[in-house]
Amino acid sequence: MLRFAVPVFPGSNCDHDMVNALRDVLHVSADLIPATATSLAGYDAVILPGGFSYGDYLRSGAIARFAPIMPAVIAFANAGKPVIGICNGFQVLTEAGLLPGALQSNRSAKFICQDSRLRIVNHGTAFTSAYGSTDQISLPIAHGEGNYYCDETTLAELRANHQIIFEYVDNPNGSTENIAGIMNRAGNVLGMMPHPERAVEMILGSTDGLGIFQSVIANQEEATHA
Amino acid sequence: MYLVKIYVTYKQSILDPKGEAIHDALHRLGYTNVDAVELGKYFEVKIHADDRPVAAEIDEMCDQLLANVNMETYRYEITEMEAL
Amino acid sequence: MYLVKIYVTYKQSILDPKGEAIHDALHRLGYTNVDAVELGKYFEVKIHADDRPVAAEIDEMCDQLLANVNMETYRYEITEMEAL
Amino acid sequence: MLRKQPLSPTDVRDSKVYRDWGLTDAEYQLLTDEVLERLPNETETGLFSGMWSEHCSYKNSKPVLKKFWTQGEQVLEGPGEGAGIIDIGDGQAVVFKAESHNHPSAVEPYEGAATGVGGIIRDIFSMGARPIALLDSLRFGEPTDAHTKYLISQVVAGIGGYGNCIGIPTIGGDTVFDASYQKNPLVNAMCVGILDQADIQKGQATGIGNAVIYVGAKTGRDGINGASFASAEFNDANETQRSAVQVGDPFMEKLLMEACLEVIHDHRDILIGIQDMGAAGLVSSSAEMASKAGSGLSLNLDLVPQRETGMTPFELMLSESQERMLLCVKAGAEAEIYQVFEKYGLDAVTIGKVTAGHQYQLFHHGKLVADVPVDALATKAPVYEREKKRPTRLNHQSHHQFMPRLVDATGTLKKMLQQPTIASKAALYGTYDSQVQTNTVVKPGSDAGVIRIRHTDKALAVTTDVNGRYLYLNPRIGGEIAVAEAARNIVASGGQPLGITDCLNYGNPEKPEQFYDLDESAMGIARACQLFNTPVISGNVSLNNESNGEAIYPTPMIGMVGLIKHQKDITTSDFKHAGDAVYVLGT
Ligand SMILES: Nc1ncnc2c1ncn2[C@@H]1O[C@H](COP(=O)(O)OP(=O)(O)O)[C@@H](O)[C@H]1O
Repeated sequence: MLRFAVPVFPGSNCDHDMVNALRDVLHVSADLIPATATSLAGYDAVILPGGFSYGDYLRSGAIARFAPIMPAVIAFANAGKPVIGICNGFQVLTEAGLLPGALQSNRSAKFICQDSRLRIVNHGTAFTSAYGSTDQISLPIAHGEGNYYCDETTLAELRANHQIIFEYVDNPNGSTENIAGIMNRAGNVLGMMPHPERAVEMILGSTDGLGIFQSVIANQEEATHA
Repeated sequence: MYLVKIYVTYKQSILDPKGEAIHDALHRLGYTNVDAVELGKYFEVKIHADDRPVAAEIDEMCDQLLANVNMETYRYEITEMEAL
Repeated sequence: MYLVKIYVTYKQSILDPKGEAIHDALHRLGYTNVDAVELGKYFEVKIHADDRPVAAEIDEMCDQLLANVNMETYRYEITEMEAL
Repeated sequence: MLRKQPLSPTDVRDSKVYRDWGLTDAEYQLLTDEVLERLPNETETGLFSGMWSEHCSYKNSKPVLKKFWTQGEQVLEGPGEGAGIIDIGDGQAVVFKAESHNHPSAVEPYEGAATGVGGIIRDIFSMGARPIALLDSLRFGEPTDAHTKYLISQVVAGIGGYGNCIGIPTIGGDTVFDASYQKNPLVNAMCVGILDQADIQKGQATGIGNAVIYVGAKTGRDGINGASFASAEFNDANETQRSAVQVGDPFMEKLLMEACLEVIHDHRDILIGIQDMGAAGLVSSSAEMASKAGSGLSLNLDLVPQRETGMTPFELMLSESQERMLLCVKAGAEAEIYQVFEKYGLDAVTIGKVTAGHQYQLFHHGKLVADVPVDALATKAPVYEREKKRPTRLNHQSHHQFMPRLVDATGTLKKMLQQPTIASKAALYGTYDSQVQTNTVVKPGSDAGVIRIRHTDKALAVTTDVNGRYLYLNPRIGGEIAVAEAARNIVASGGQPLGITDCLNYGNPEKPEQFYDLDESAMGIARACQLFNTPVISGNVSLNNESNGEAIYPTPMIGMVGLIKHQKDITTSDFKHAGDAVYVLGT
C-alpha cells in the first residue's frame, strides 16, 4: 500500500482532514509527521497541509519554511517524488523556493471561504491525469493570503512549461492570471490554494477533489510496478 | 503634496504574539543574540493639503482608524514632496 | 546593545491590497485628500553584539526571514543603546 | 493606578479604593464584618473585588438563573462547571456554552471579539471535549455611520481571525442591526465540542499535596480586573480609564488545546482537575477549583510565568492574560505533564499545591500576602434580590392588531429584503472558515448549521437566536419566542432539540424596570425550555449593557443544539426544484 506523509507544523489545522481523506476515503496509508522529524524515508508522497503554521504571524509559510522537517521535504522533492502543498502548504513551498512566486493578501484584504470553480489547465500531469477530459471542477477555498503573485519572467516560464495547473473561473482573490495552482518544472511538486481534501465525500458537497489524490496514487503505483 | 511616514506600535503592557513568534523563529535560525522583537505597522501615506493642517488631520486619522489608542501608540514624520 | 528599526515594504510594481483597503476606508471617513496608502511592516529588534557586524547579521535575517525578497524590500537603521 | 508600596488594610478602608475596583461600601463592610471579621489587605481586597464581581459571582442574576429549567435525562452536566454536557448516545456527549464579550468588543472590536472566541473555546476543551463548531451572535446599531461600520468589520474580522487560525469551523450565528445597540454592541460567541463520556473533566483541586500546574501563555498586565470592568456600565467619562486590552493569540491557543487534550486522553490517571483562566484570571480558576473540592490551596506567586517585571500580587492574581489554564495533578507526576507541554513549546510550571484545611494562601517574595477562607472567595459573595417594577413602556401598548395595507407587494418585499437585519449575511460569514475539520454538512446560510459526527450516522444541528424587539414589547413572551425560534431552526434542519445555552444581555439590574425585563424573560425562557424539553445546561450573564443611561433591548441569546439521528434526515432551507409544492405550517 502507498504511504503518504503529512507533516504537521505547529499551527497546521487541516492535517487531520488530509489524513482522514487519505485513509477513510482513498484507503491508502497516511501518517502525521511532526515538523521536528528530519526524515521522510519510506514514504511515497508528501502533502503539506493547510492551516496557520506558526500562526502565520510574519508572512504565511515564512517561519514553517525553516522547520526541521523541511530539508527532508526539499530532498524528497529533489529526488523527483511527489510533493503537494495545499493552502498554507502552498505558501510554505513558495517560501522554501520549491515553487516560484509568492502568495499575497487577497485583493479584498479579507479571508474568503467559498466554493470556487477551477479550470484544469494541464490534464497531463501526475496530479491531474485521473480527471480524464474533465474541464472544470469545484473546490472549496479558505484563505486570507491566496493572491498568487509572480513577475513577468516567471509567468512566461510557467506558461511555456505548462506549469499552471488550475485557474479560477471567477478569480476570487486577485491572483495573477487567475492562477489557483502551479507545479514545478520537473512536474513532481504541486502547490494549490483550493482544498481538495474538503471535497472527497458527497455528504460534504463534492467529490471533485478526489482526482488529485487518485492521480498521484495511480502514477505512484505504476512507478513501483514498473 | 506630503509624504507621511506613520509608525504604529503596541503599548508597553500589551502582548505582542507576532513579535514573540518572530523572536522565537530568529533564535531557532541561530540569531541567538537577538534579545527582543516587536512587530508594528508602518504606513506611507501620500496626502495633499486642504484647508486644515496636515498634522492635525494625521492625528485624527491615527486616532480614528490607523491605530487603536487603547493598545497602540503612534508617531509620524511629515515631509513635503515636490508636486508632480 | 543595539536597537535596529527595520522597515519592510512591497516593491514598487506590486499592488498592496491592505494599503488599498485602508485608503478606501480613509476616503469613506472623509479624508478625501489622501492620495495613496501603503502598508508595511515595522520591526524593532534589540540585539547585542557578537562576533560579526550587526549590519551584516540584520541583512541576513531580512533576506532569510523578515522580508520576502520576491515582492518586498527592506531598509533599516541601527542605533547603539546604553547597556542596562 | 497601583503604587509600588502596597496600601495598608486601614488605607484600603479609609481611601475607599475598593470602590474603584468594583466593590460597594456595603460589600466591603460585609467582607470586613462578617466574612473575614478583620480588615483585608490590598491584595485580599483585590481578590474579592474580582470574585465578587457579577461576572464571577452572578450576584445579581443567581435568583433569576434558579428559575431556569435545567433537568432532563439527557443532561450529564448542568450549569456550574465550565460548560454543560448532554448525552448523545453511544458513549458520546456534546458540550456547549456561550460567552459574551460585549464591553471588550466596544473598546477594541477586533481583539475583544477574538478573545471572546478564545475564551469560550477554552471552556469547551477544559471539559475534555474537542471543539467542533463555533457560532457568533452579533448586535450592532444601524450600519449607516462610519463608526458602526468600523465595529462590524473589526468584530467580524476578530471572530474569523481567531476561529480560522485555530481551525474550528464557524457554522452559524445571527446578526441584527438596531439603533438600540448603537453604543453598546453585543458580541456573543458559542462553542460546541464533542467527547467520549469517559473523558469528562472537572475543574477541581483535591488531594493534599497534589500539584497545581500553570500552563500556557505568560502573565502580563493585560485586562487587570477585567471581570469588574465587564460588569460596569459605560459612560463617556470613563472612556480613558479602561484597563489594558487583551490581545488574542490563537496560535498559542491551538498548541494549548492540543496539549491539554493530549493530557486528558493519555494521562488521565494523573490528571485530577483542569480549568481555564477566564474572568478574574488566576484567582478565579484556583479558588473555584479548591472550593468545589473542599480543599485548601497554597500558591507561590514568584513561580507564575511572567511577561513583565515587577508585577504585584494584585496584578498577578487579577490579570486576564489569555491562553492560560490551570491543572491539578497527582504529586510526583508533574514531570510527565511538563513533558507533554514541552513538546508543544509551552510553559508548564508547578505554582502551588493542595493543602489541608480550607485556607487560600498566596506567597510572594517569601511573604504570605493573602490568607482567606477559600469559600469566602468562591461562594460567599452577596446575592441580591433586586427590586422589580413593570416598565412604564409596557403600559402604553396598543392591543390593536396591526393590519398592514399592501399596495405594492413586490416593492414592499424588495424593501424588506434590503433591511440590513433581513438581508443575507454572507458578506460577513463568508470570511469565516466554515469547513475546516471536514464535518460541516450545512454551512451558514440555511436554518441551523449542521456537522456530522465522524464514524457515526449522527449529526448535530446548532443555532443561535433571539429577537430583542419582541422582548422589549413583552419580555416573557419574547423569551418564549426566542427558544421557540431556535427550536424551529433545529427542527427545520432535521434535528431533535436537545438543550440550550444562553447569554443574558441586559441593562443595569439595579434599575427595577431593567430587572423586570431580566426576570420576566427568564421565566419565559424557562417555560419554553420545559415545553420543548431543552434544558439550560450552561450560559453567561452580561449586565449593565447601557450607555449614558440607555439600556439595550433585553437580549437573551439562545444557543440551541439538536441531534440528527440519521444523516439522511438532514434538511436545508432552499427550494430544490421548480414545480415543487410550497406549504405553510402552523398558525
Ligand atoms: N454572525 C454570523 N455568523 C455566522 N453565521 C451567521 C451570522 N449571521 C447570520 N448567519 C447565518 O445566516 C443565516 C441566516 O441567518 P438569519 O438571518 O438569522 O436567519 P433566520 O432569522 O432566518 O433564521 C443562518 O444560517 C445563520 O447561521
